Parts: sequence; structure tokens; C-alpha cells
Amino acid sequence: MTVQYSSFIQGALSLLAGLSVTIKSFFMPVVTSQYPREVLDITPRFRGHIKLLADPENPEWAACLVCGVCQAGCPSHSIKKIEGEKIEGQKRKRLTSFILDFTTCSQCGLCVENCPSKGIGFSDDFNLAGYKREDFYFDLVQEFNKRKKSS
Amino acid sequence: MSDMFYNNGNIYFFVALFMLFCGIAGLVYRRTLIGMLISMELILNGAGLNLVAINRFISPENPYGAAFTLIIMGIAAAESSLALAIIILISKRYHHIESGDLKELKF
Amino acid sequence: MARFDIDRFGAGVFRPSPRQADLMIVSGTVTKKMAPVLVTLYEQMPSPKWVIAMGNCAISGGPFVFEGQYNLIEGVDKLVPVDVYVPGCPPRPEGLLEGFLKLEEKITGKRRFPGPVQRW
Amino acid sequence: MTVGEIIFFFTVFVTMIGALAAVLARSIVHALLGLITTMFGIAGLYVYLNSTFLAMMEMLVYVGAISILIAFAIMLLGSYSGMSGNLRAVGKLTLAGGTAVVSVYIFFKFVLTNMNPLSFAKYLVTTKDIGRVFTENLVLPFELISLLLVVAIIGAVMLAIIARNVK
Amino acid sequence: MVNKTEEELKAAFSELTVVKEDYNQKGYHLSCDVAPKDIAAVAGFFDERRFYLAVELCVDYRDYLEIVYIFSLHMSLCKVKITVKIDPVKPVLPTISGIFASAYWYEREIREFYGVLFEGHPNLTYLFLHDGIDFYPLRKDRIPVTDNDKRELSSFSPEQSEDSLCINMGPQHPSTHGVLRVVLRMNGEYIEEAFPVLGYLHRMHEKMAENRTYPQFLPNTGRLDYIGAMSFNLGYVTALERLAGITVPERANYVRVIATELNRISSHIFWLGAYLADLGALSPFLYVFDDREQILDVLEGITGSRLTYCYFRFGGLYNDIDDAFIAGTKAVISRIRSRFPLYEKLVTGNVIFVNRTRGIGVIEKERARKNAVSGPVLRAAGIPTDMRKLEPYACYSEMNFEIPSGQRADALDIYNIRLREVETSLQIIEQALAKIPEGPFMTPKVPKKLKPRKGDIYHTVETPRGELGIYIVSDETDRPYRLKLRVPSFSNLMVFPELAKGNLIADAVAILGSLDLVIPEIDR
Amino acid sequence: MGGLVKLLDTEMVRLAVGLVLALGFVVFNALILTWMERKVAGHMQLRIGPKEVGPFGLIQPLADATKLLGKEILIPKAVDKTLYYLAPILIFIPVIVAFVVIPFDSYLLVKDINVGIVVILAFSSFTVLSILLGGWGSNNKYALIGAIRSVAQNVAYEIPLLLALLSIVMMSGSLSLKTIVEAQKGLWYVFVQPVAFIIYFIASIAETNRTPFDLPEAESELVAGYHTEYSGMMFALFFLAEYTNMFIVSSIAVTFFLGGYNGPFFPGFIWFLAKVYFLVFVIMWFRWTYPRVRFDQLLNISWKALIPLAFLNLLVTGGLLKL
Repeated sequence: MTVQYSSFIQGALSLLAGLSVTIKSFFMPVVTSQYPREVLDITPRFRGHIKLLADPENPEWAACLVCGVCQAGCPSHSIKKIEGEKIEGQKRKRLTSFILDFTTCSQCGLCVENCPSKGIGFSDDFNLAGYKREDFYFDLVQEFNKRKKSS
Repeated sequence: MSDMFYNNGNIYFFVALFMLFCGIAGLVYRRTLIGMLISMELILNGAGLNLVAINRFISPENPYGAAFTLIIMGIAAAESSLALAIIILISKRYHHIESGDLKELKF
Repeated sequence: MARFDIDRFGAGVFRPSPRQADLMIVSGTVTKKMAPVLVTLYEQMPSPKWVIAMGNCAISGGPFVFEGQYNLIEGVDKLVPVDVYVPGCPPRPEGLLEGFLKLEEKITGKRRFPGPVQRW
Repeated sequence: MTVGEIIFFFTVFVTMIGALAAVLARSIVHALLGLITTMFGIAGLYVYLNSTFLAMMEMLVYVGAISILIAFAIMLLGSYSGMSGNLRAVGKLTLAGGTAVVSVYIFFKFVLTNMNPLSFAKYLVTTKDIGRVFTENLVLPFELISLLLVVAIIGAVMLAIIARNVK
Repeated sequence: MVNKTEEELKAAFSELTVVKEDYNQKGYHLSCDVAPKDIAAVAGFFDERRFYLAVELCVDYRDYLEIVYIFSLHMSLCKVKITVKIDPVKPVLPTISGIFASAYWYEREIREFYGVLFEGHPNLTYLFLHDGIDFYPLRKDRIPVTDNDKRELSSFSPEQSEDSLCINMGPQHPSTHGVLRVVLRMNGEYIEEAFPVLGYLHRMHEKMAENRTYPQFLPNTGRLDYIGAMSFNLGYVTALERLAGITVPERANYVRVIATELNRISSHIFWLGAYLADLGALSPFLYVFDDREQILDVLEGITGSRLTYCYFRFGGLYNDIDDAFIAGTKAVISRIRSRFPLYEKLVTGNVIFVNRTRGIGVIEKERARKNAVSGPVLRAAGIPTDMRKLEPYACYSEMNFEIPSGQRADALDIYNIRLREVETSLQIIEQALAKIPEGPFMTPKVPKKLKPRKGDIYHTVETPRGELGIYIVSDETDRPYRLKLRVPSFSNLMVFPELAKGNLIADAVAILGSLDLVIPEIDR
Repeated sequence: MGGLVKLLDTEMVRLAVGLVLALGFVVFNALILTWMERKVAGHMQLRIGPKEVGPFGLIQPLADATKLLGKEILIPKAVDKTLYYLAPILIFIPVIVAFVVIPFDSYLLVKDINVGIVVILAFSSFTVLSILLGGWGSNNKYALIGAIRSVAQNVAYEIPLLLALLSIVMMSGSLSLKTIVEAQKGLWYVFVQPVAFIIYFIASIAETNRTPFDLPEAESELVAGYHTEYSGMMFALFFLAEYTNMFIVSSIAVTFFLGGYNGPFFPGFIWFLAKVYFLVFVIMWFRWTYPRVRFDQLLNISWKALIPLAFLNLLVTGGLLKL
């Protein structure tokens, strides 16, 4: 007989030990969160897609200086278009268009770091999904205006 | 009751005969060893059926026919397992299992 | 997954063979070497069948697209029809769940849970 | 005709079709399928011959063991067990003709001439009866069968050992 | 050891000029330029002295192609760079794949990316690329692939015989965890030969590095190895800091160590779950995910991302840690410790698991060296080599920890080593937490446009899967001239065909799982 | 009314009614078991399992079944059509036959055949046959390997299974399931024959291809094993048969070892079902705990441990009975 009975019994005991683990967990409370019913808190440092921040001195405006540093520094050229207009009597340009192609973004945060005016922040949007690729070409200026209105 | 078709022994004999001929035909017709084995099984099955039928119609109180059919089953099991072992061996040796080309008996 | 349990929606049973699958989740970059395999896989699935492109890589090639690239398919939708896009690099699990709910909405025409709030 | 008779004729029919398929099918797996059909039919006939136990043994041994063994061997052999090497058309015709002539002769000579129903008795062959026969009158064949099986097992194992060394 | 090797090398090859290099700047001790005809002899020299071929790579300098071999020792610090200059128009070089098994794939890789023909190499077909490509991608100029080369290179297909059947495991097979394809030639249930086919996730990281500035390549590091992203990030960052001479504040170094070790734990226990799922047990997978989730939470709290952290920056960190992080880390430590008995009961003691893994995929020391395996796989073979100890980076030199090593070198040993490494990592984290100093987390004066000095560097770090080597050639611009990653999974996978031979298909799955492969890292 | 009773009393009609009921129960049972399996799996893995579809996710299996019905039946080009279609149908024969002879209660029994257990065992070989034909007919290498594995496994485990049951047959002196159950009015055979019970249980897990013996469909090695090429309804039939087989082996275990429908207070069939579902739960429990054994180990367990043990047990039983 090749099967040694002491090891046989040991093996059987180890199998029973395994069973005890799973049956214990069977009666333990679940650890999952029920996503659409309850939403976990997202860490404040969460790196979602980017959003425009308001200028602290002039909340009507985005803090963006239209300098293009973020566009140049973006590894995957996600920031498609930054345009501003010169307004009389102001020292700097006012942002008119800021288009982000989120589908190529790698959420690395280099644009936020590089921004000289601290005009870009991360949004908390963590559960995006859509039917079209174009759903994720964000016009950040529009969003900024919308947020401004709602607040 | 007695005129029911399934109490007519001839039908069973006929089926057994038919299987015997199918088996013989298959033994000649098939050239791969497995095909021949299948035909062999047909013959054995036919024999078993014949035995049971005769037993049932001639001396139903002693189930010798049934007993012999069981023995045939045992033989068939032994035979087919050995045959298959040999066939697998042949296939490894010759890379085919056609009966016509097996001329050497020695391995 | 330990925390997000898609089995609650009945989407948890893992079927390894494409013949028994309903939904293909493309969760990574699709290379030119992979493309014919992916298309075969899609064709092996019995209809009705759906595709979720999960992650920016699958949607558009993501951050790996650069000038002179020689090995990427820039988006799965160039190969097979995609039903739901879940962006992110990588998306959070909630994103994928949201993708499932979106897919359900697309199939049944109505939504069981309130949609996500755009937080910005 | 009663329902029982219809089923009976169906069984006979299935048995014969299966036997034909076992011989004539081109693919060896289909031939095996024919063999299984035949065995199924024969098991049915055993039921009509009042021996359920035998029918079940037929299923257990032939379908459960032998045909699965054959199928297993076919799959192990894979490409070798193909359909090559059957007879050519002339051979087939000769064979079919010969078989038909002989079988028709025997059928008319022995089977049809004796169409009268044989005596019918309502004996049910039980497992106990068979067991008694084996232990009282057929002890020697029974033991011989056991011996045969043992020898067959040893032989098969030996062949397997040889087969392992062939390469 | 360095001096001895230098003398012996000089004695053996009198015509060579052996240069002693500054290790701190270059990452290797000796360098030597060899004529193409001598390379086999030189490789033989290193083979005799128990070196392993860490990496073989090619750099295109336009005037000439330079093949670089890095030889290294397991137990002591001695690295030698051998270079061979060859003609870029008709690049031909004798192979050394007969001497070092690890050269076998590296040479195939160079062949398809640069067009260098290795004379005597048995199988120079596409490893990464697809058949339709018509230029050598990593050459600086666009060199078309000739029709003749295309024919030679076109995809490998194993010959089929009557007795055997070929099975394609992958590229979408459940047990390869990604898009690895392994062609198995089977005889019944036994494997006669295994041929891995890579490149189904080849994302051109090395080419991309040449097109991006140094900081722009940072996010890529997290995507190379999505399970142990921190280590890759750390490796790249420290390599560049070494090249550009940037000092890092103490605090940042400690945080780097803590974060990396946390990530290492998560990677190891993730492997544990995935491996058991390969073996057919699904519940441990979920238990492990529960643990891993805790670690991910802690890391997400400081980095803002669940997997692709991209947390380290040149000269420091992306942002500072907070008290929640420290509390969370402590909680993780006690939690993981408390889970060990559960794994013991469920897995380590389980007779089925032990019988599945014991004696499977034995990697002897010699085989490990020839194939240049690293990480837990190497340590299971009984060679306790760990880059954290051998050439400490960040602040590992200040930590006190043991390197576990195994004896039987089988899959069970690899499993045990990984579990013990989790314990080691826990100890390191505890020490680092106790010692962590206050101070800045970022060096103030890092130039925005980073332009390191001219030259090259070979820098190694220990990722959860083994030795990551980063070879950077800088030409004083803001982009690397050439960046080569010696990835651990790639060299660990090289040993697989040898291990799988003659085993059952179930064993092949067990072996493949025990190597802990991450496909994006292999395919790059 | 009298006519109806008379009609029901006819053998054929009784059989037909029984078959229809059995079919209904097969489907119902599979729905219950899939739901149960997912719930058990979920809770053992510290999660909930199906929840959102219907109360406690009870509608989930129904929804899945509807989905499977609606799926396109995709026939791969290279298959052998006869075998491909035949396999999922053949796999149902033993399932139906078994329901004819299993006594759910002293009166809930389609037909008490005096060789009942032999009937079940004889027809159970159709399972492996259909797996074999399906695997061969699919013309897929994974399916073929899965099929071959399945045969070797089933042949190896049929022997200890038979031997374990044989010791019970020796004790009760009958092959009829009802007689065996009636013989356990006082003492269940599991207390007399614990070794036989363990052997039977292990072998039956192997026969139903459940973890840790699920090699024919080991997803990490063979993708989906013998049913790799089956989709939609065809796959659902395999699936149904697998779950029903689980029920059948458990019910044989209950009939032979756990006293069948015997039990106080409640009607017999409730006891019977409770015992059966408990055993099914244990099988599931195994599945979500253990890794899969390797193929040679699997055969070794049978040939080197279970079969000698079963023989020994049989010998001891015979000797003790004679004493």
C-alpha cells in the first residue's frame, strides 16, 4: 500500500480544517458594499478627470491663465484645445474653451502639478459610463459655468 | 395472451440471426481492428439473445440461459479489454490499426 | 471582487468558454497581434451579445497612442461594436458596475437605480 | 395491436437498425453508436423475455463498460481510428449478396417453418433464481469466468506496461 | 570580487581594455568593449565564473549598433557591462544563447526590433511583433524589413506530428491571467514541449520612452506592472535620480519604502489568490481580495488611485502622507498578521494543495542562473538574492530584515517564500514607521525640464516579481535616448518551457501560476 | 372519477405521469440548486450573491434560464452534427430513469422495481457516454481532453461506488430501494457502515464532476472541458443534467445510508428532501473550499485508496453477516 495511513489521516484533518474556515465565513457578515444602494466615500485625493477651479480673487473666472503648460506636459495629448480671449482692462486672458479628451487620459496628475496658477483640480467623478466615445470629450469651461451657476 | 407477438420465439431468433449475420459481414467488411471488434460484440450480443429466448420458451423454470448470457458478458468484457489493449499497442508500434497489414506476429 | 460583488446582479457566474458568454469585457489595450483573436472570440459568442470597453486603453488606445506607434488598435470599436464605454485609467469598480447598469438600461429600456450624480 | 406490441416492434426495429449501422457506418464513432443502439434494443427485448435483471446487466456491462471502453480507445487512437481501409464497391456487393442469400435461406428453412407459438409460462426470472443457478449447478463456469477476468486484467496490465516502453 | 574579476578578465583576454567605472554613477563596475568574434569566448568566461546574464540589449547610435550585455553575480555585487559594436547596415553577431539560456529570448527580441542577425541562434522568429509589420521599430531610422527577413521572422508555428496534438493555451485562456499564449505540444495529457508566444499586449513602452520627456514617462511605469506599480515607479524614479544626481529628502525615502512594501504585500497576496484560483479553489481568491482591498484603500488615500499609483516624483513624492495613512498602515499590518492562520488552515495545510505543488517545477540553482530568473522564484531555488539587500536603494540600507530562501525549489517553496516575504515586508514597514523623520517630502530644486548628464546607467530594484533593471542612455536632451527595461516576469517566463517539459497539463498551469507573471510587464 | 383512478392505475399511465412530474422536478431542482450554489458561494466568500433580481435573488435562475432559451444556438462548423446533437439528449436518459425508482416517500414512487439500484447504476453510464460523444463530436481539443478525462475518472470511481453500495445490499438483502429504506426504520445504515458511506460520498462527488474532482471541466486547464463548444440551450441541458446528477447521487446516499424518507413528525418527503439538500450543500461546501486535484492523483485516490478500502469493507461486512 503506497498510501501511508498517518499521512492519510493528517490529510483528512487538513481538509476538515479547510471546511471549518469556509463554514465560519458562511455565517460571517458580508464585507461587500452594495454599490448602487450605498456609495463608498471617495478619498479627497482621488484622481478623477480634471476640472477647472475658480480664481480665488475672482470667482466668476476660472483660474486658468491659458498658458498651455498642461497641454504641453500631458503625456498622452489629452488636452485638445485651450483658447482664451483677451478682455479689455484685465491683465490676463479669460478662458473660453478647454476641451479634454478623457478617453486618452491616464489620470497621472501631471497637468495639475504643472499648472502655474493652480487652476486645475481633480473631479470626484468615479463612476462614469456611457454609450459613445464622444460622451467623454469634456468641455470643461461649460462644466465650470454650470457649476458656478448651481453653487 | 399467448398469441401476442412478443410471445413468439421466432422473432427473437430472427433478430439474433440478423445480428449474427451483421457481425459476420462486419468482420469481413471492416478492415480496422476496432471495427472488427464492434462486429464481434454484435455476434456475442446475438448469441446472448438467442440463449435467453430459448431458455424462456423451452424451459422457463431453470434460468440457465440467463446464467450463460451473464457468462458471455463476462467473456465479452475480458475479450474487449484485452483486444483494446492489443489494438493500442499495435497503433503505437505500426502507427495504424488496419488488420490487412499486420503480417508479423512477433513484436 | 471582494468589495463590489457583481454577482448581486446575477452577473457573477464565470463561464470560461466564449460559446457560453453573453458579454465581452475588453479590459485592456488591443494590439494588432491581438485583434484577429478578439474578433474571432466575438464571433464565437452566440447572439444576443454585448461588448463593454473598459478602460481608456480599450476605448481609444488610451495613453499608449503616440505618433509613429506601430502596434495598437486605437479603440475596440474599430473591430467590434461596443455597447457601453467605461472610461478611466483604470476605472474604479463602481465605474464597471455603472457600465453594467447602463447596459441593463440599454437592454431593458428602463433604469432600476437612480443614475450617478455628476460630481465634478 | 396493443401499446406493448408497438413498443416491442419498435424495439426490434431499433435493434436491427443499430446492427446495420454498426456494420455500415462510415465513421467508426457512428458504428459504435449503432452498437450501443443495438444493445439498448436487446436490453428491451430481455425485458420482454421477463428478465429485467439481465436487461440491466446488459446496460451495465455492454453500454456502461464495453462500449465506453471502445469509445475511449477510439479517442485515444485519434487519427488512426479513422474510416480508411473499408472494402471497395465490388467487395461490398458480393458481401451483401452472399449474406442476404444465406440469411434468407436459413430464415425460410428454420425459422418460418416453425411459426407455431411455443409454450408460454409466466415465469419471472428473478435475481435470486440466477444466483441460485450459479451457486448450485454452474459453480465451475462461474469460477472460470472469475479466473478469466483476473487473467484478462493481468494481461491488459502487462500489455499496458509493454505499450509504455514502445516508442 | 570586482578587482578579481578585472584581473582575471585582463589575464584571459589580453587585447581587451577593461575600464573601471564609477559604480555610484553608472550602476556597473566594469565595462569592456569586445570585438564581435570574441563575444562567445567572453560569455564563456563569465559563465565559468558563475555570472548570470542580467540583460542583453541593443542601442542604435546611427553610426553603429551597440549590443550591451550586463553580467552580474548573485551573491556579491559585481556588474560588468560588455559592449559589442556592429555594423548597422548588415548587422550580424554570433549568438550566445548556447551559453546563457536567457540570451535566447533577448536575442529574438533584438532580432525583431533591430534586425540584428544572430548566427547560430536556433529560432529567430517574431516573439513580440505581429507578422504584418514592415520596419524595425526600435531603429532610429526607418529601416524596412526585407522580404527575405519577413519570411524568416514570420510567426512561429510548431510542427505537428501524428502522435501529438498542439494546444493553444491563450491568448484568452483563463489560466494565463491576461493575454499570454503558450503553444503546448501534447502527447496525451503530457506536455512534450511548450512554446510561449508573447506580444499580445505589446504596448511599445520602450519606443514611447524615446518620444516622451522624462516626467512624461512616469505614468507608464504604473501600467507596466499594474499589480506592483509602486516598485516600477520607484525603480524608474531612483534610476533617474541617480543619473541626474538629484538628492531625495529622508522623509520621502521612508515613505517610498512604506508605500512600496505595502504594494509588495498586496501583490503577493493577490498572487496567492490568483494561484489558488488556477488550482481550482475560488474562495481564497475572494478572501485575499478582502485583504488587498484594505491595502488599496490605504494607498488610494495618499495617491488618489487604486492601481496605477504614479506616486513618486523625481526628488520626492507627489504629496505628503497624513495621519490617516499611518493609522491605516498600522491597521493593515495587524490585519494581515491576523490572517496568516487562516491561510495556514485553508491553503498551506491543505493536503490537496500541497500535493498539487510539491515537487512541481523544480528550478535547480544552475538552471536558475542560466535563465537569469529572479525574485521569489530565484530565492526558492536556494539563492537568497534580493536587490534590496544587495544594492540598497531608497533607505533599505537602514532596515533590518531577512531574506527568506528555500531548499526544494518547487512551486510549494515559491509559495512559502512569498508568504514569508509578506512577513518581511510587514517588518520593514514597522521599522520604517517607527523611524520616519519629519521634514520636506520633496527636494525644492528639481528642474522642470530635466536634462541628465550624457552617459548611461543600469539601475536595479526589487519588484514583487524580482529584479527590475532599468538601462537608460541619456544624450543630454529631455528625453531618454534609449530606455530598456529588464523585467522580472520576462526572464522568469523563460524558464517555463524547460519546466513544463514532460509534465501534465495541470502541472503546467501550476508552474505558470507559481512564476507570478504579469503580462503587460512581459510584453512591455 | 372511478375511470380516472383506474386509468391512473395502469402501468403505462402511471409511468407517463411519473415521467412528466420527474421532468418538471428536474427543471425546478436545477433552478433551486443554481440559486443555492450561488448563494452558498457568495456567503462563503463573504459576499451576498444574487440579490437584485427578485426577493433574495430568487428570480435570478429563472431569468438566466429565460436568457439561455433566447440565446442563438450556434453550431460550429467542424462538429460531427449527429454526435453534437445527440450528446445533450443522451445525458438526460439516466436522469429521468433515476427519478422513476427513487422513493421520495413511501407512496411517492413511480415504480418500485425489484432491481432498482441496478437500474440507476446501469443507466448512469449514459452520462459518461454522452460526455464522451459530446467531447468527440465538438471537434475541439479541449473538449476531447475533457471527455477522455471524464471517462477515465468515471470508470475509476464507478468501482468503489458500486462496492460501497454492495455492502448495503448485502446487509438489507434486497436491490429494491424501497425495501432498503424500510429496513432503516430503526437504525440508519450510516452508523453501521460509516466507511462505506464515506467511500460512496467521495466517489459520487467524482462521478458528478464536482470540485475537487471537476477535472473534465477544469476551467483553468481546459477552458470549459467537454462542453466548450456548446452554447445556449444545448449548454443548458448539460448544466441541468449536472445539477440533477448532484441531486440523484445525494438522494441515493440518503436512501442507502441516511434512512431515506424515515423521520419523525414531518411527512416523509420533507425529510427526504431535507436530507438530500443537506448533502447537496455539503458538496457545494467542498467546491468552495478545495483546490482541484491533479489527474494522476485523482486516479490514485480511487485505485490505491478507495477500491482496496471498499473491498476490505465488503469482506468485513460479509464476514460479520455470516457470524
